[in-house]
Amino acid sequence: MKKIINSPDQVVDEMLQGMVCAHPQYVRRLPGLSVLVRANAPQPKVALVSGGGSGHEPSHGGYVGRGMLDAAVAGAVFTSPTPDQVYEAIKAVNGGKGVLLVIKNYTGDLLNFEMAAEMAAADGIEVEKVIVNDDVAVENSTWTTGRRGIAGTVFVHKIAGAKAESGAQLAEVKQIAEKVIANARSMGIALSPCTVPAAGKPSFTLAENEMEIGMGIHGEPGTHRAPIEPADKIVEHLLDKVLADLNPASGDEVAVMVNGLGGTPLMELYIVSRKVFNVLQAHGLNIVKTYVGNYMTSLEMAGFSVTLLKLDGELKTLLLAPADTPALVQF
Amino acid sequence: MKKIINSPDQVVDEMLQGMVCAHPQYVRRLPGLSVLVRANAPQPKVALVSGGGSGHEPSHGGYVGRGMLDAAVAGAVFTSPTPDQVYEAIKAVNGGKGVLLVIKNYTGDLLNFEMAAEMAAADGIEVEKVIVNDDVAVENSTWTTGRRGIAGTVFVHKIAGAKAESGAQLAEVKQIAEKVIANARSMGIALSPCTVPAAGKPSFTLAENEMEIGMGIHGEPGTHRAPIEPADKIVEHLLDKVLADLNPASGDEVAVMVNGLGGTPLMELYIVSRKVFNVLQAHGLNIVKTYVGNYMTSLEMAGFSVTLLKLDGELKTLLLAPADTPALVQF
Amino acid sequence: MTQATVVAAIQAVGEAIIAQKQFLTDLDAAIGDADHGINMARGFEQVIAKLSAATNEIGATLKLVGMTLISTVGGASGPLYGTAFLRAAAASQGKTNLDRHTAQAMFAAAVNGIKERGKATSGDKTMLDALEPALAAFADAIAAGKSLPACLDAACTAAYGGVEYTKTIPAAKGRASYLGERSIGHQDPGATSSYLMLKALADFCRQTKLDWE
Amino acid sequence: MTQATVVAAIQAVGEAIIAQKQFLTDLDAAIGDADHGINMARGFEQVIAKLSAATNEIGATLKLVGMTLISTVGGASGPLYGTAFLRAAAASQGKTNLDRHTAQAMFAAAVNGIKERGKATSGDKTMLDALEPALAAFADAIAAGKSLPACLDAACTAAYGGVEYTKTIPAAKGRASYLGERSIGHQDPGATSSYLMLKALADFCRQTKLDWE
Ligand SMILES: Nc1ncnc2c1ncn2[C@@H]1O[C@H](COP(=O)(O)OP(=O)(O)O)[C@@H](O)[C@H]1O
Ligand SMILES: Nc1ncnc2c1ncn2[C@@H]1O[C@H](COP(=O)(O)OP(=O)(O)O)[C@@H](O)[C@H]1O
Ligand SMILES: [Mg+2]
Ligand SMILES: [Mg+2]
Ligand SMILES: [Mg+2]
Ligand SMILES: [Mg+2]
Repeated sequence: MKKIINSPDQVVDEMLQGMVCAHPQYVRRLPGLSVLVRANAPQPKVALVSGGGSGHEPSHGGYVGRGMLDAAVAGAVFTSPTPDQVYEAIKAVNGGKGVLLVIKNYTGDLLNFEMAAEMAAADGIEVEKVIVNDDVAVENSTWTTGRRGIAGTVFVHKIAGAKAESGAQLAEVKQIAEKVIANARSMGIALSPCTVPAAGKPSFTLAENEMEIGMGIHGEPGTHRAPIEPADKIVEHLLDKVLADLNPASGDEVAVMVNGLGGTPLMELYIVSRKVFNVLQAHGLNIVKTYVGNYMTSLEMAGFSVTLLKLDGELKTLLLAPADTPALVQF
Repeated sequence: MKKIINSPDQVVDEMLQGMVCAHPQYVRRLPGLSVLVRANAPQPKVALVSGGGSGHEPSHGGYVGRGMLDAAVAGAVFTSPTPDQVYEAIKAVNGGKGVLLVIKNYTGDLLNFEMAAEMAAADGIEVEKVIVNDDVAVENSTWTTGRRGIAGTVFVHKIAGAKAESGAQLAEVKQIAEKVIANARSMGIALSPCTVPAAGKPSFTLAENEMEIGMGIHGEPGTHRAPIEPADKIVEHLLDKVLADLNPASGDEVAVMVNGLGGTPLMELYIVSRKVFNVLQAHGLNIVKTYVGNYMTSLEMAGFSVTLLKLDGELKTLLLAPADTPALVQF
Repeated sequence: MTQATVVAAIQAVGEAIIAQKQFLTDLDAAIGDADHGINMARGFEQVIAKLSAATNEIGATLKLVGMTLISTVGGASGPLYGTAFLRAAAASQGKTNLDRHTAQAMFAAAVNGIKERGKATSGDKTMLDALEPALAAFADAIAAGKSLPACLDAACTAAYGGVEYTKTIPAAKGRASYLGERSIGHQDPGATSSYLMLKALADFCRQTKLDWE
Repeated sequence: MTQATVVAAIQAVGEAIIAQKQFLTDLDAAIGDADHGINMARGFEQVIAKLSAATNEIGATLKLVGMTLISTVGGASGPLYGTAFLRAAAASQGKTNLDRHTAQAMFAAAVNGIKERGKATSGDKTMLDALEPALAAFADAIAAGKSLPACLDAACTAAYGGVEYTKTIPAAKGRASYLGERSIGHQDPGATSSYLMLKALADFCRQTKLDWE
């Protein structure tokens, strides 16, 4: 395991320290906890709390700031944070207008955030939750746990964050978050695994010519393996699934995220972006904004995901609204 | 070689296409050339032209936009662009107030940019150049080519870009760029090599417990190899060299860049940032701003560099001035 | 079983889990995210550290275990095992010594807590596939008047069978469910940790020659 | 040497470089950035593609080669070799047939162009360590009245010696200079490509039985 760390046990704590050292204008840490809150929280607005296992940086602490999150709760690497941590985050950022929890659809995240919500509700804090499930690699089904939440979560942070910043009520912020979730679909592939520091070895192996299709963001295996194909073919395959599920109409406006998993050069992400653009254009879609970079990563995994978000007027305005956070700034 | 590409010959062209597809509001491409210019170039201001081999993304096209570059010229991977390309870039962005070339100190970049400057000068265009040489790993010496230019280049783009945006004259923009260069020092290490697509295999190998100290950003070997150490020890070693060379006084204001080489998780960069902060604070330095992320990469190389920039009032104001480009946005 | 015995038993269970950290993590690597052993070991390390602070009420001790697991394990298993211990604590409220009926009620409450929190049922390839048969076997053995070690052995054998059974089915709950049919052939990490905990408890009772009073 | 011969000779030189693409890249990997062969092959592929458009003036043909190398090779070697061909072109201005004096003047102008552009001298571990001794040996052989193949053989032998010499010294110019003493033991990629070009030219002259006229 080659990592620039001090000790596997300390990675989350030292990372959070580093984020505060680097971005004191944006975030502060709740003492003794793995929680980053806006430097000047609580705000007199609906508060957004997100989080999950660590290893997805800049998710989630990187999105704490104006126009996005009020708090991010960091679990151990790839492990949901515990309810007590989420509970403290909720209490710290509640500005009296209630708190929306943005949860990715994993059993662990759900159980821990739900327990925290119960604890906060017992204190009389208004808490609502939305569950992000954008990953079309994993089919929805009544008898399984449904689709996973991956990079589409960043769009939820951005748009619900802008709505909350505008002074909207909790129910309105929840509603717009659910609209984002209903209109966001993603899928990804991986070329190489990643190593959880405490595990010390890669969580799976891939042959020199193999890729894993439908890769999750926790090193959990995808839907199947296939020989590596040219970038354009991979994009076609991913967009086939994404478009079939989202089913946008010609003329629709969309936003795109080409997300690197941590170890993929930006050069490759732009090569992917080119093909994504061409395919979407051929479908008659109108691309309003494209994000290219590492937004929801899996440590040093090589690979990428593509997220498509179908926009309406309201979603578009909120997507394009200003944001000022460590990892996403826009005028 | 595991890469998400279509063909090694097409990587630069397709990447540039992808950048234009993703960021039409920021950049357009000079037809038939590997040059990205500001979407609405030329501007009625001193123009900044930078560039170099590809593979350092988001350098350099990612910094084209308001408050930074007017054009970025992309060579083949790790190979300086040719004079004809640089020449066309100069012509396209010259708004009548002259053009400043930002060149990293490599023989290839120097020779090609200088030939282009001669061609443009022959057309009557006022062209000046600055040569960035921030890498303290490589000692300066009269009989060698001097220090290399690495991540400190981004500070030159940012600050000289802000100066140009303010309406300054060519001589003033050049002067401030030289002030940045005089006050910026960097050094990096690598844990793993990268593979130039056309070469198809890593340009060097490192054992499972080895790191390369003073690594260049082109896969060129560093000064020496050593067993991997804890992050804190590595940072101490790098900052020893950087601080010895820059020699800031207690109470000085500085800016910091913790730069990932492409394959390093952001988690590790923040662990590094924490120690950088602690060491600088122990030196009595006043950290005005810290950038953490992939700013000047080497394809998928794992590793990082630390850049320190000593500020005065003018440099600080220009560093903190707004910028709006694909890879660096700040209010 | 007295309070002191409960503390010692939990310590033995915790040590068994910590000893199998790598094994449980490797199982999770195959069909999950390679952290089950790390999560559980982190939790039980804290549990063991806190056991000395346990009061002399069994219910309070078990609540401490549950709260500690909830606040240190994370993931899916943390709230589930944590809830199990909290429910067992509630079922033993006020007891300073455990009889066979209390023991059965505690086990049942624990399994029920896991079902309520996680909304899974038998056959979903989770810890329940070890725990539900184990509970049934335990109840049967008690009804048959068996000794404590014999009851726990019956539970272990059933749990082991449940672990083996998880190899034959696709996961319908938890992270492994994303794999669909590809999860077949792998045993469930959570079912395995459940079995290991029961096994550690049985070994502890046998070694310390415990029996129903 | 007539224009047609010059075109054929350049083609032969280009093919030799393209054939050694991997070898030159590997040499550059050891002490540089692993692209010298890729750069040179890219340039000479374009040169060969454009040769058919060459006019019947030798100088114009060499200028086309120089301009093409400058606009396609990049890196350090592109401007240097490009300048060399441009200077050779200037030195052959107006010629339709090359005599030994013109040939020597062209070679000298090319080497001088590289020195002016790159500001390196002998012993810096660059292409000049192959080219300067080659030029001296070529001039000596001409002065001694040797045949064209013999003159080129002398140049090649000297260039080969220069390549071997680069193994013994640290680099003071170009990317390899960053390695300091660590560059000792490795031969310089640019010196090697210079030798390979001279060798290809010598082989071409021998095979086509060319000599001074
Ligand atoms: N809904 C559920 N009900 C019961 N047990 C579950 C459920 N979901 C997951 N599990 C159990 O949790 C185990 C995984 O735990 P762990 O790896 O610690 O958490 P995570 O999956 O969040 O990484 C699975 O092997 C399974 O036995
Ligand atoms: N200043 C110089 N003068 C002469 N030759 C040089 C100089 N700098 C570099 N070279 C030559 O260029 C070669 C490297 O070329 P290449 O790899 O194509 O360019 P780059 O170093 O820019 O990647 C070196 O091996 C050396 O022979
Ligand atoms: Mg987990
Ligand atoms: Mg090069
Ligand atoms: Mg797990
Ligand atoms: Mg080179």
